[in-house]
Amino acid sequence: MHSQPGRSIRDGRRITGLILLGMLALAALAGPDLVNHDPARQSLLEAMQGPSSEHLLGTDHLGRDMAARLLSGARLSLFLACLSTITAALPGILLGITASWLGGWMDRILCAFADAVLALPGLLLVLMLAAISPGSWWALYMGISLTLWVEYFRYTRQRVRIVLADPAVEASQLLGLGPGTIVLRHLLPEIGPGLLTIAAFGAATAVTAVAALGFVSVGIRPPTAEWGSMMTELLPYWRESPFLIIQPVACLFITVLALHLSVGGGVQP
Amino acid sequence: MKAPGRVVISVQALCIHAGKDILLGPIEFHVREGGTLVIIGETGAGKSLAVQAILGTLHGSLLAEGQITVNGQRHDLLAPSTRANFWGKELATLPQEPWRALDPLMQSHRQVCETHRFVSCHSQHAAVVATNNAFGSLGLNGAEQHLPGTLSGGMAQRVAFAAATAGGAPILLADEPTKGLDTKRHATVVSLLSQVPDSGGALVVITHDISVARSLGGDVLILKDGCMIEQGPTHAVLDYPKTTYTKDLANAQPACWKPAKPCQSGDWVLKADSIRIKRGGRVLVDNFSLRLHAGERIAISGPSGGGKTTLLDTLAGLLRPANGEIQRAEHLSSTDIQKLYQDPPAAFPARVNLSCSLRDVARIHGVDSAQVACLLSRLGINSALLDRRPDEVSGGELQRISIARALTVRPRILLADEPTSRLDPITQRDTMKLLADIASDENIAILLVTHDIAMAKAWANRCIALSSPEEPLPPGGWGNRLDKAY
Amino acid sequence: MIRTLFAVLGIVMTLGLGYTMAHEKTDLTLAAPWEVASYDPAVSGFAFQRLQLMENLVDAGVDATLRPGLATRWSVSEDGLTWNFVLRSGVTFHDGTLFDASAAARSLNRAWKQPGILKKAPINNIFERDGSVVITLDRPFTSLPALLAHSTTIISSPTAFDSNDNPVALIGTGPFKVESFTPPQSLTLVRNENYWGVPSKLANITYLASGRAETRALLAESGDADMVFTLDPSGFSRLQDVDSINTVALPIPRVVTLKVNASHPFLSDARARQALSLAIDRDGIAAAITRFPEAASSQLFPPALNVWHEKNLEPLEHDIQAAKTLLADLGWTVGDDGILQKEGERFSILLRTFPDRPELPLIAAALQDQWRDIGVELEISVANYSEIPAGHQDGTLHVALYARNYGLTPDPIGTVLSDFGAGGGDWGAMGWENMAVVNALDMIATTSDTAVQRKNIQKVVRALHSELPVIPIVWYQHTVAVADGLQNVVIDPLERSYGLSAISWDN
Amino acid sequence: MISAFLARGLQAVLVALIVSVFSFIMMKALPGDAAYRIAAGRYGYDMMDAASAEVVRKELGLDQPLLLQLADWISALAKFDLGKSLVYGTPVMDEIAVQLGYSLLLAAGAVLASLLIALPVGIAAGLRPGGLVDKASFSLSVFLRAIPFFALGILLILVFAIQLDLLPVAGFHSLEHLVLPSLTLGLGLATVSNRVVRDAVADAMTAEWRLFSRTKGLSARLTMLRHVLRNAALPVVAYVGVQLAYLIEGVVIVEAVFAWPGIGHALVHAIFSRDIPMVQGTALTLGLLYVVLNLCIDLACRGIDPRTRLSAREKQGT
Repeated sequence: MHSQPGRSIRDGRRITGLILLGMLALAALAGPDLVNHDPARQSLLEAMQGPSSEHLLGTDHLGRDMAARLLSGARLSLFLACLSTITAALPGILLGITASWLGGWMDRILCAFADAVLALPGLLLVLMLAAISPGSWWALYMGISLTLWVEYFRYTRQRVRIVLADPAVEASQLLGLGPGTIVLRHLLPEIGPGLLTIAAFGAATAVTAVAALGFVSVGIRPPTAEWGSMMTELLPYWRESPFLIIQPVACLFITVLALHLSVGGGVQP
Repeated sequence: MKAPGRVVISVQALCIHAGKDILLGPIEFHVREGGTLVIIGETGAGKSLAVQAILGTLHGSLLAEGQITVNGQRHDLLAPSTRANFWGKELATLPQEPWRALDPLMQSHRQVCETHRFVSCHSQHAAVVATNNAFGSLGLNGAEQHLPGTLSGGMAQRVAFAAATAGGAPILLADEPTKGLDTKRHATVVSLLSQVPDSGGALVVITHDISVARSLGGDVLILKDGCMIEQGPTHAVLDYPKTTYTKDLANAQPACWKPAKPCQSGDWVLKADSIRIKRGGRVLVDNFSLRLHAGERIAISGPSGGGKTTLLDTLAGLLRPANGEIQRAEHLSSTDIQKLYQDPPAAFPARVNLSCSLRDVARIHGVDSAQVACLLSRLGINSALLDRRPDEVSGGELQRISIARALTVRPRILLADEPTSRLDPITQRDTMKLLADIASDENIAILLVTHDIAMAKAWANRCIALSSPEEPLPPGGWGNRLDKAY
Repeated sequence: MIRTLFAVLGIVMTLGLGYTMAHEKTDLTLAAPWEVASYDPAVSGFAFQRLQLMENLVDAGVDATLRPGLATRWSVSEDGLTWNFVLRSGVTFHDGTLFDASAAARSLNRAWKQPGILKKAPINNIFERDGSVVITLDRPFTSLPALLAHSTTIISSPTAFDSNDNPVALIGTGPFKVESFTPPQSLTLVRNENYWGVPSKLANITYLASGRAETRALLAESGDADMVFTLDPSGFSRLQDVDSINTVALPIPRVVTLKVNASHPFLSDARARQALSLAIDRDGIAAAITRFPEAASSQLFPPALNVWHEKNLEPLEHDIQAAKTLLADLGWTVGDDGILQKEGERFSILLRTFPDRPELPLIAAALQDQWRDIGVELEISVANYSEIPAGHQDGTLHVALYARNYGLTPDPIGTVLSDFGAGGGDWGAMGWENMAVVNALDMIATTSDTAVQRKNIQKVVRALHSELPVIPIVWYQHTVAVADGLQNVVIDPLERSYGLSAISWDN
Repeated sequence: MISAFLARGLQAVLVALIVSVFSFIMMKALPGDAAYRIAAGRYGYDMMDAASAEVVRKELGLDQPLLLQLADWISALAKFDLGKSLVYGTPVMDEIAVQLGYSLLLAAGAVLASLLIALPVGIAAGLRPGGLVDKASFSLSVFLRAIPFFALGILLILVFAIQLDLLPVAGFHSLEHLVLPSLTLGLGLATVSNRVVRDAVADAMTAEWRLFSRTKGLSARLTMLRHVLRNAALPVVAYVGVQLAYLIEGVVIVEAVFAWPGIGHALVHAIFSRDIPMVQGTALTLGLLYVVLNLCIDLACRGIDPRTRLSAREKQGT
């Protein structure tokens, strides 16, 4: 009740974040049409040019328009970041709630399972999925979300245990409210902000993971533009044209920042 | 001002602002060596703000004005930072809930010892000796290596007292020192606190408990809505109140309530036959029997930590008794037993507004909103309050809303776990009266758990006293679960 | 806070400072992308050979002429079936074991049983006789000595193997011996004081395998490595501007080629392959991707393979219009999506390549873009390189992009024979067989008459040039960064040796 | 104490089983011919062809039934024999013995670096939530999080090895070489852990016991040292456990950039060349390493938090 100024600052940040996210979504939807260039069209003799009126953000190492590639990458990266976040978060949250709600053996089994998954090098999983279907993006993201769900599980389980021990939940149960209502009114509002923060970081992790996989030569098929794979692709030219590799990094930075701002700033997973 | 001597702490024109609103003040008081001042007020009257202003620990968004003089040193309240220097050495504080004020990871002995060591600047050896003495004189022997989490409320209170006073400060500020303690412990705390004026220090106590004020004596200051409405020697003010509020306050004590009439026995709704309750391998309640009748009000009283809450949960069907049997009347459905909680904010989903919580319950039980509104107005709740979240309404209001929520279900039995222990006397009286009225109007049986024997006697048709687990074990185990009717 | 951080870092660093600067510099660090993971010469022999840890019976100069190595001379019987290698005497292995014919025969026999270069020769037996190594053949094979210069035929001491013939140590005869070996990243060598030839001037060599081209360029720039092999185009152009470093780019007999499945219905006609070749902008690729404009390949064999490179051959052109016409002649019409169609089938093919050589995926992407102009849709699969021989064997391959080394041995005939001989080869022709070429190659391999060889080579080169069973794209450049102050650095285009024993610091 | 060992021991067995069976099945499920992959890994692409693949197939008995191969491996595992690398022919145990040491060194360096960065930054930010340090460290964390490890590594090389000439670029022959890779990984880890520290400290700073410690007379510094740090350390140490899993991912990239001979590198190579014993061995080692490190963290938590040691009593309600 004493934090009026603090709250308005927080609201301001949230609005900034939402506006940024909206702009990113718009850019992703409109895609390369915005700049009227084909993201795959090469012009080998015009490689690595600086920004010009023709190429707003310059051209990459194969003479492709950077702006067009970034926009086309935004579509894929954002979509897939969302997808992997959702596919990681849903099972993570559901299992987390299940484990803490049922407790006992169920809890122990799920925890042991989560621990075993964490102990299993996630890279193994991702690389193998990628190897099963070489060059396809869905296998990469499946693999990534398979390794990310544990984080949601651990957080949800830990928090939900605390919330469930609350007299408030007991009261609701006594009042005859069903599990659905309890999840909706007690659990989700409590764990929501934390989960959103994890998700914001998770989205960044998904994109940089694609970059990292590209680095060990497991990646998306050319000429697909994706921020992560663009980072890998442009790395060899970092010394000659540093502004090239900075662009996808900056895009990702803005996205993550926007996510954090719109989620409300907390960072603690 | 019965105690002569110089003024050690004096507060002048203390005002606390939040933006343009005045939350507290102006108030003014002086305490001399050997003097005691008790500040009494309803919850939310800004009593704790006064302590924080004096200490200089107010939240950054609040602004304090006025002057405070400690031991002749004058401080402008606008500049709180300098006051850290007299913490511990000039001015000690006893916190509201000592088990939260102690470092959960450090043994109690070390927490006291470090004050001796670093604040009084004793050598390590001297500090240990001083701590041992303090533990001895406070009856804390054996608790030296305990962590705060394993201390009982009373022990934690004494450890915190030892830690707070080890710096040798002549002034002690105590904020709600009896909150959550049973009647028996009140006496212990009062005697602990009165050591301060007896040894020539000055004591400032903030409480809503009139009995504490009466036992401490000294002066009293009455706050209402942040304003000082009366001040003077305790007995004079409380025995001959000048304002209606003070009069109300003095009369709100359970001892002054109209005793309840015994209830005509109807059909029983809940029956317990010689049940035994264990928790963590320890027998908390043994051989307990009870028959609760429709419309009856029964109070179970006993010291804190005696298994009262566990008993209530067992009766509510949330826990299973180790032995014995609990029966509900056959016509009772699963939601016919409802519970009221000690800490009302903890009984509501914290991040959802109140109207939403109420709507959920009404929807499940097919109660239309008009009935709920009717119920709320009967309980005297402004419907505008419902747009707020649980932590944004006062404890008394929230407890009434929780009663309304429970009544929406049309229960036959209401189990109330210390529902008023965090409320000030007037609110407590009003709430308890409301409960009593509802019980008779709706023919609901109410089982009240309380540590306040006076209230139990005054309010209930029947009282059951549980004995203290700290008392030596009688040969037959915890046998004296008397089902004693008054 | 930052200061504390640096203080702590400082402490960590001083702990690690174990260096004492020698008065005269005799140590050298070199960085290359190739990891050395095994003690087995069949697997890691290339590194042991380049680092002059182990030697061959036959050595080769930078101009690919054969010269005596551990064998002082060799001769072949009249019928061309029995080769006799006379060994150098007085040579000992690093551990003091005497080098003799039985040791050499043991090494060669092991190399022969393993997959390796000796499998390309029709060998019947390898044995020791009168202090010489004798190799008998089923058919004449004139370039056998060239195979004995290959890295898989290096000689290591019999004491380097356990009783099951598993290699357990690195013991050779070269001017350097192993001090420590941390597979797969590093080898440190010291001078072999008992070397039979001219001892090395350098006393200590550190070989660091660093898979990332960016790291290697930085190693060169910082001076942490004195010689850095195989730079990426961007790093190479950057290092050209660094004063303390000399950069060398040398054409080597490695060619980036496109393997085409000539039994694929779209690609079986030579005109289709010519059209694909015509659509490739080799100059663009050479200028923008590999950054050596002169490396655009006008024919399959690069100038470094002097006999096999034919100067007056008409260079491969870049002509989109001609390509379109050729394809139109074959009955392809442009569909609605801009992709060629014939009888309801789209001209869509899959290219397999691999990322181990970073320019390959880039060239693949360029091909994808360039072929789109003539209406050919190219999917790219960047995976393990074993997919290419596997795809060759099971017939699923369409086209594959890789860099083929025709200089594995000083004489490329072995490689050419296995690539374009009867039935084609895993890394050569697929579904393409030209009996004239097969016969010519057989001739080249068996005759010792150089005029006959030359005539047949010309025949082969022209056939490959017009029928394009593989489409050459760019010739490889071997890039090296050498620290200023190193003397007598010789870069071997055959990548057989780093020439370390001749190098010294100018003090 | 014993129960902690027991629980982790059980986890270790579970992990060992899951990892070995899982990696075996996955490797077998991969498309493509293993003999080709192994031959490729062994002989390099200049020497690798269908003939060498056939040699490999015969030599390694890849035609054996799957279950037999798996049973062989598990029975060998029970005898602590990890088998031989299909590619290099050396015992997997030997390969891992060399690489594990380097990986552990790198991991330890990374954790140390991350603590050296995250602790001061996180504490400074946590002392004044919403202050300048807090905001700056937040933005920097988000930024670093958006940079892939390899780009970060190269950036650090540029600054510390090329511009300042303080440290070597790559290699592993001296402790100096450890600094940059550790710093790269450590920075990556610190992006999140500094926020965890910050939140833990901010929580501790608003706790009632912290205020009481101050009002009973202890100075801000003493309160920090004696109470705040210890309480704030709990969530931080617990978080390090979660982080270790990410560390293993980062190690692979950093090892490649800095030419560091580690186990992550070995794992990637083994996967690419279908070296099943090597994959099983390295994955097993990484899994067990994770379990062991978590055991250490359990013990550290016990050391910090006497509550878990002293009482079997139920958690006290708030």
